[in-house]
Amino acid sequence: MISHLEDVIVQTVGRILIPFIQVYGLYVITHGHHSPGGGFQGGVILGASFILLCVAYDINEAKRRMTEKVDTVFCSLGLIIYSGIGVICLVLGGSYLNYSKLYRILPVNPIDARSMGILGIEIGVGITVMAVMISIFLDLASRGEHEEGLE
Amino acid sequence: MEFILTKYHYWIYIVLMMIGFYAMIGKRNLVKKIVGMNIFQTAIILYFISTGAKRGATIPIVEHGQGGAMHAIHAVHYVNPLPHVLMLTAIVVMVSTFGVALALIIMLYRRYKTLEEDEILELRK
Amino acid sequence: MTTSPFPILIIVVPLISAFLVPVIGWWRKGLCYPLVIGALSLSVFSSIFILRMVMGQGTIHYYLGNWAPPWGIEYVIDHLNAFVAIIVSVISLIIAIGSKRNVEQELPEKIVYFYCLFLLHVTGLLGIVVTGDMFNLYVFLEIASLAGYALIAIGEDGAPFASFNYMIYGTIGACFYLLSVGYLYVVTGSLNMGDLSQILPDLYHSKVVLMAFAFFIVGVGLKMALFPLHVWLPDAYTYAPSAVTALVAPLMTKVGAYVMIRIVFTVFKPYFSLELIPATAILSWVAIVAILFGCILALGQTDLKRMLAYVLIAEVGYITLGVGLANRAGLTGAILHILNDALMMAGLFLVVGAIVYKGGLRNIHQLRWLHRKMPITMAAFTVTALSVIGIPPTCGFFSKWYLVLGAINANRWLFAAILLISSLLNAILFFRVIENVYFEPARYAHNGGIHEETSRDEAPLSMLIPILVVAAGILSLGILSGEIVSNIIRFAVPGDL
Amino acid sequence: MKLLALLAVCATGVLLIYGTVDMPDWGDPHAPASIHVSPRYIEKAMEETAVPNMVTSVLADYRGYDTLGETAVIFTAAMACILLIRRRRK
Amino acid sequence: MEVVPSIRPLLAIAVSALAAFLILLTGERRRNMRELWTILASLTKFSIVASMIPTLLAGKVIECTIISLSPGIALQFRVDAFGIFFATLASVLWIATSIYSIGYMRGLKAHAQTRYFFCFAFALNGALGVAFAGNLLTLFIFYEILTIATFPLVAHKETPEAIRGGRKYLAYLLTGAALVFFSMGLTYHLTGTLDFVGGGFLRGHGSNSILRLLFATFILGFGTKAALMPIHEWLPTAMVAPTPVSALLHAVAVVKAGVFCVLRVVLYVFGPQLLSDLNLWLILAYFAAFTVIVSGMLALAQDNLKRRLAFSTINNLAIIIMGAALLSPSAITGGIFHIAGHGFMKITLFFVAGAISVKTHKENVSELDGIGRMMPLTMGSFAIGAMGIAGTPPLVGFISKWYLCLGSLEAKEIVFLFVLLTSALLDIAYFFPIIYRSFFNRPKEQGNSGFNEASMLMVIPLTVCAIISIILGIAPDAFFHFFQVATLAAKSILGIG
Repeated sequence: MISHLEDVIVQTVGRILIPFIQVYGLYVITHGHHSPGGGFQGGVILGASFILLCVAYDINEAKRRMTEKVDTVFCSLGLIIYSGIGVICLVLGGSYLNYSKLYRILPVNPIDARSMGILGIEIGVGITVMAVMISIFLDLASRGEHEEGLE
Repeated sequence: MEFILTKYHYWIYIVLMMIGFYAMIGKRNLVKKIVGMNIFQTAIILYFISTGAKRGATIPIVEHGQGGAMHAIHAVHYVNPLPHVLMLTAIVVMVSTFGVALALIIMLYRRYKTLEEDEILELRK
Repeated sequence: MTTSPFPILIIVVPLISAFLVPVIGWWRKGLCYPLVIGALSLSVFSSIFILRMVMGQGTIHYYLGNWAPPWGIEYVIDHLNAFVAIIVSVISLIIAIGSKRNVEQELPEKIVYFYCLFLLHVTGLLGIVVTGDMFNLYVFLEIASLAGYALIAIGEDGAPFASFNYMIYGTIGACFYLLSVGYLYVVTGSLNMGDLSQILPDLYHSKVVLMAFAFFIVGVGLKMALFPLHVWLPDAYTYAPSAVTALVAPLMTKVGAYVMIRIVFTVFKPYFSLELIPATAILSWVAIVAILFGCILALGQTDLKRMLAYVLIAEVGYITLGVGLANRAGLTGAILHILNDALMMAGLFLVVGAIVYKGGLRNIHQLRWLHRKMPITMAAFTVTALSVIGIPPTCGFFSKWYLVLGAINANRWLFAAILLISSLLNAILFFRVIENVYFEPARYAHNGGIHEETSRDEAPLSMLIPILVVAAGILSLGILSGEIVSNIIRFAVPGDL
Repeated sequence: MKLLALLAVCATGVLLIYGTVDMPDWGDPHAPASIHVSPRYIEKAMEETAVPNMVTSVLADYRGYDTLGETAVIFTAAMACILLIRRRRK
Repeated sequence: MEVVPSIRPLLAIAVSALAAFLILLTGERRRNMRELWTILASLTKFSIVASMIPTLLAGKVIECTIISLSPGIALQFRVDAFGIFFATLASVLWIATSIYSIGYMRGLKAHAQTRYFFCFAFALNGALGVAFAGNLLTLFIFYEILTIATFPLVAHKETPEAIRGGRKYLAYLLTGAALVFFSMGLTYHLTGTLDFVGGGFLRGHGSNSILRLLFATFILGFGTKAALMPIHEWLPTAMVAPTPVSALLHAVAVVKAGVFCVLRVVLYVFGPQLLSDLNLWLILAYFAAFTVIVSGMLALAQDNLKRRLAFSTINNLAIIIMGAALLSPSAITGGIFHIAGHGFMKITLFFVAGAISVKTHKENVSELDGIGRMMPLTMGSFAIGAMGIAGTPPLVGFISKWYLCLGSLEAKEIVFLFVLLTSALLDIAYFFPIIYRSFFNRPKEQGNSGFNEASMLMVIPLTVCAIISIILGIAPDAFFHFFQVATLAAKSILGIG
């Protein structure tokens, strides 16, 4: 398959940019309460940082950072966080996804408990979206043959 | 005249939708079909967002954050957030469909080495 | 507003298990199957519990996130949902058990992701059934459809292309549905079914509502393969893996039919669908064409699976006809037929799966000796076939009985005639197969009934038991249909019919 | 074939445009969509969920279940891609 | 008329179903065991049925309601005089047939005997269900069971022509069933009930034209099974079946069930009053008379013995229907009694035909020269049966014909008197040559003359049947009180006494 191009500039810029992109992604996720943004947007940005990694270096480099197994686990993890919060609400005697019941385990009043719950699920969504974006990108970009790198 | 000025945006979306729709059922190239699919869905998204618009209203975020609860909030000052929410969902659905579609196309290309519907039908015989 | 968690458990248990499957799959492959079975049986249990609750205390409302509708999403479960939910969960459980060997044989190294998508598909269908919110329905529709596209695409040669077409048509259907939701939203500002049915009567003369209705029907028709919009179905169901066909064929179209009944009779009041516009009349004519078309094209097929696919189109026609007749008997027949047809299709495709698993060929002329090779399976097949034809006391007869009654009550004698003709066509269809299965060439006659040619090679128990369960269900539900109608369906039919 | 498609498309488009005749004007603050359900989101979101961004509060709380659904949708997409084209490692 | 709730009807029906499954489980390996089940079942069935006769004679009605099938319709068995009449006949003749068919099948070393006995038992199950059915839906269910269970028997030989015969049989009977289905739905639509009432329940519902249409569809539907003239075609073709099957088909189960259903409809659904209001009885009677004459003439032309018997069957069935159509007490009594009389005589004749073909492989009348010297017992009984059918005293045929003639006089329709006499002459005309050839002609090829009977398993049943038909001729009430029951039925229908 095509050998990844050893371009110093791209790699350096990538190496510098990726941390900022990821921090920004985290910011977008957590700051979804006060500004446009939230789990999806932030998750996509995080995913994009990995995709930049794949483009600048090559796919194996990216998979050294996050293997398929970890990636798949992250896919599920985010959703398990999300639906888990719902189940916790269920256990705490509310209806499903009724975050205000979380005040029983969090040191806040029911109103802020909702805000907390929202933050929790935004994080879950963020994780899943990031992992899914990476996974889909890898599969599509490498036609599923990961070993042979990008095209 | 008045009628046209207040309704024409709907027609733009519908024309867009129809372009996409035609690409989906009329074109013989699979990638074009998928592109048409995206145009269709995007047009629907535009339509939904437009239903939430209000003249002279701002984005649905309370100014100066937490303090916002202090003074009263009037519905007319903010655009309708519901369509935005729905469309966030719709966008994600669209992206997912797009991903699966591309995966299918890769499978088809692996198998038939072409993406023209007619040629594939030929090979299937 | 109920606080009992069962309405949500129906959905959440399979959903969370679907998320867990890939994780567990990385760790221990063998654990996936028990997890699937456990999840499905839990949701079977809770849906049965729900049905009993509904029969006890009437319609159940469940507010998700404790937000009262129309602001939040609510689950509304009346007799109709509960009934369909049980059908979906039970059938999917049966299929999951019955198709284990097929999965292991046909997709050995994809088991983990297969079961993940299997669960997601079932979850999507269940979500469609129990929700009371238009947009929520769309989301779950997409879950079910995406999973369906993927599951179908991993079949034999030609499956990816069939699945691609299915995806194009399915997406068009979903888009039309979403568009109609938007049309209703722009004039009502609400997404909740109950709320909509409150608001809409004032707007029945608005062109927007009319268009919304039209595109609902088209969209749902695409999803349930109603006659002119069925083009994607035969290929998709023929080339899909046997396990997938056995899952998708009985359920997807039935759930589509359920959505149609919901929209025509709950969201829009019968007054709109019957008096204001000739919707139901058009539907019934379309259904008649669908029935004839399906039966006649099925006659032309030699591939058993493809033949059944066309039969399925005809069966969808039956349900639509019941909806289109729009009187008590007709709709009763339609709802009863949702159950019967789900059972029959599950049975038939399970049998096909068993034949394929035993290396048998699907061409109906090569089924000879099969009654010696796998007698029990073939007996079950015969029972199911008789039910499709509509021979009493199998359950297929009783839904036809209500449909014919409905046609006569509506003074549409032609429809009754067509129904009977179609069951005769079905008879030709299936007795062709049964003859091939049971009767041997004449040269073997009169040799004392001893045949050395084929030794008995019955399908494994894990396939046999579900097949027998379905066959027994077909026989017993026929006799019990009176009870079902008088206890469940009578309340599921809207009162003002 | 193409002609048929074109006809179908034109018919659909005409019907859809016919439908828009009764729709409210653009940006009309008194359109049904703006007065029936949404005002509560705008006016109550802050004190009910303590989130100033109404979109977030509606997305994640009022209609949080939809969001779960849509996250499940992309999860489905990922699983589908893996199922369809990821090959076994030799 | 008081009603006795009892489970005996259900038992009587279930016995043979149970036996069928025991037969299936026993299988080809232990054939004696398997045949033992058949015999046991037939004896038990008969004893249960016989145990009900006294209750009936006391003027009571036995009823047994299982479960509600559909609003206002129950799966209900209601044993009245007419029903018990047919049931007794069927169960008695089943004993004879099963003993005979053991001999026959073993004599021919037939294949798939398990399937044969299974279907046989199941067909009896259907026949008794038809006899005891308390309403049209129950009747229809068992009618269809009977149809389906007989299909493998007709096609049993599995030669191409056998399969063709089976297909034709199915085509005719399923079409008929479809018509019945439609008429049933129409009846329910008109009256809201399907329970049989002596003297009919349709009166005063629906316009005359609709009732006429309904009558036509009913008669056409059940008439296919009763082989009325234009739609009799399947019956001679079904002659490819093994002889015991033809015996069962013609003497007892299938065609008699058809006649039974026609009578049920004519007398218990429409009722004499309504028929005479609509002048339908005369049409039906002429219809039947036409069949009587034409079939008699066609019988003359047949050379194949079984085909000739088939046409004579058509002839006699038409006589029965004609008797019922005349609506006069003696005619109805005679008609009903002829069901039994013809049953015994015709089964004798078929047994003889079977015995001959097993022994000498001769099927045609022209080959029968001197067969009487070879198998005197057999041909003797044949002579008795033939004479009986022709109506010569002191045989059972005479009694029924006598009452039919009386009936046609009561109804002041002399035409039918002549029809009856002509048919009697025709009977003699097509039976006498056979008797003559077999006894007085010298066999063409020498050698196998001299005493050489078929196996006792076959000879005993047929002689017994012949003897019974003599005894019934002398004492119509012997053993089974056939005559008394018939008069009872006639009275209950016409509401006399």
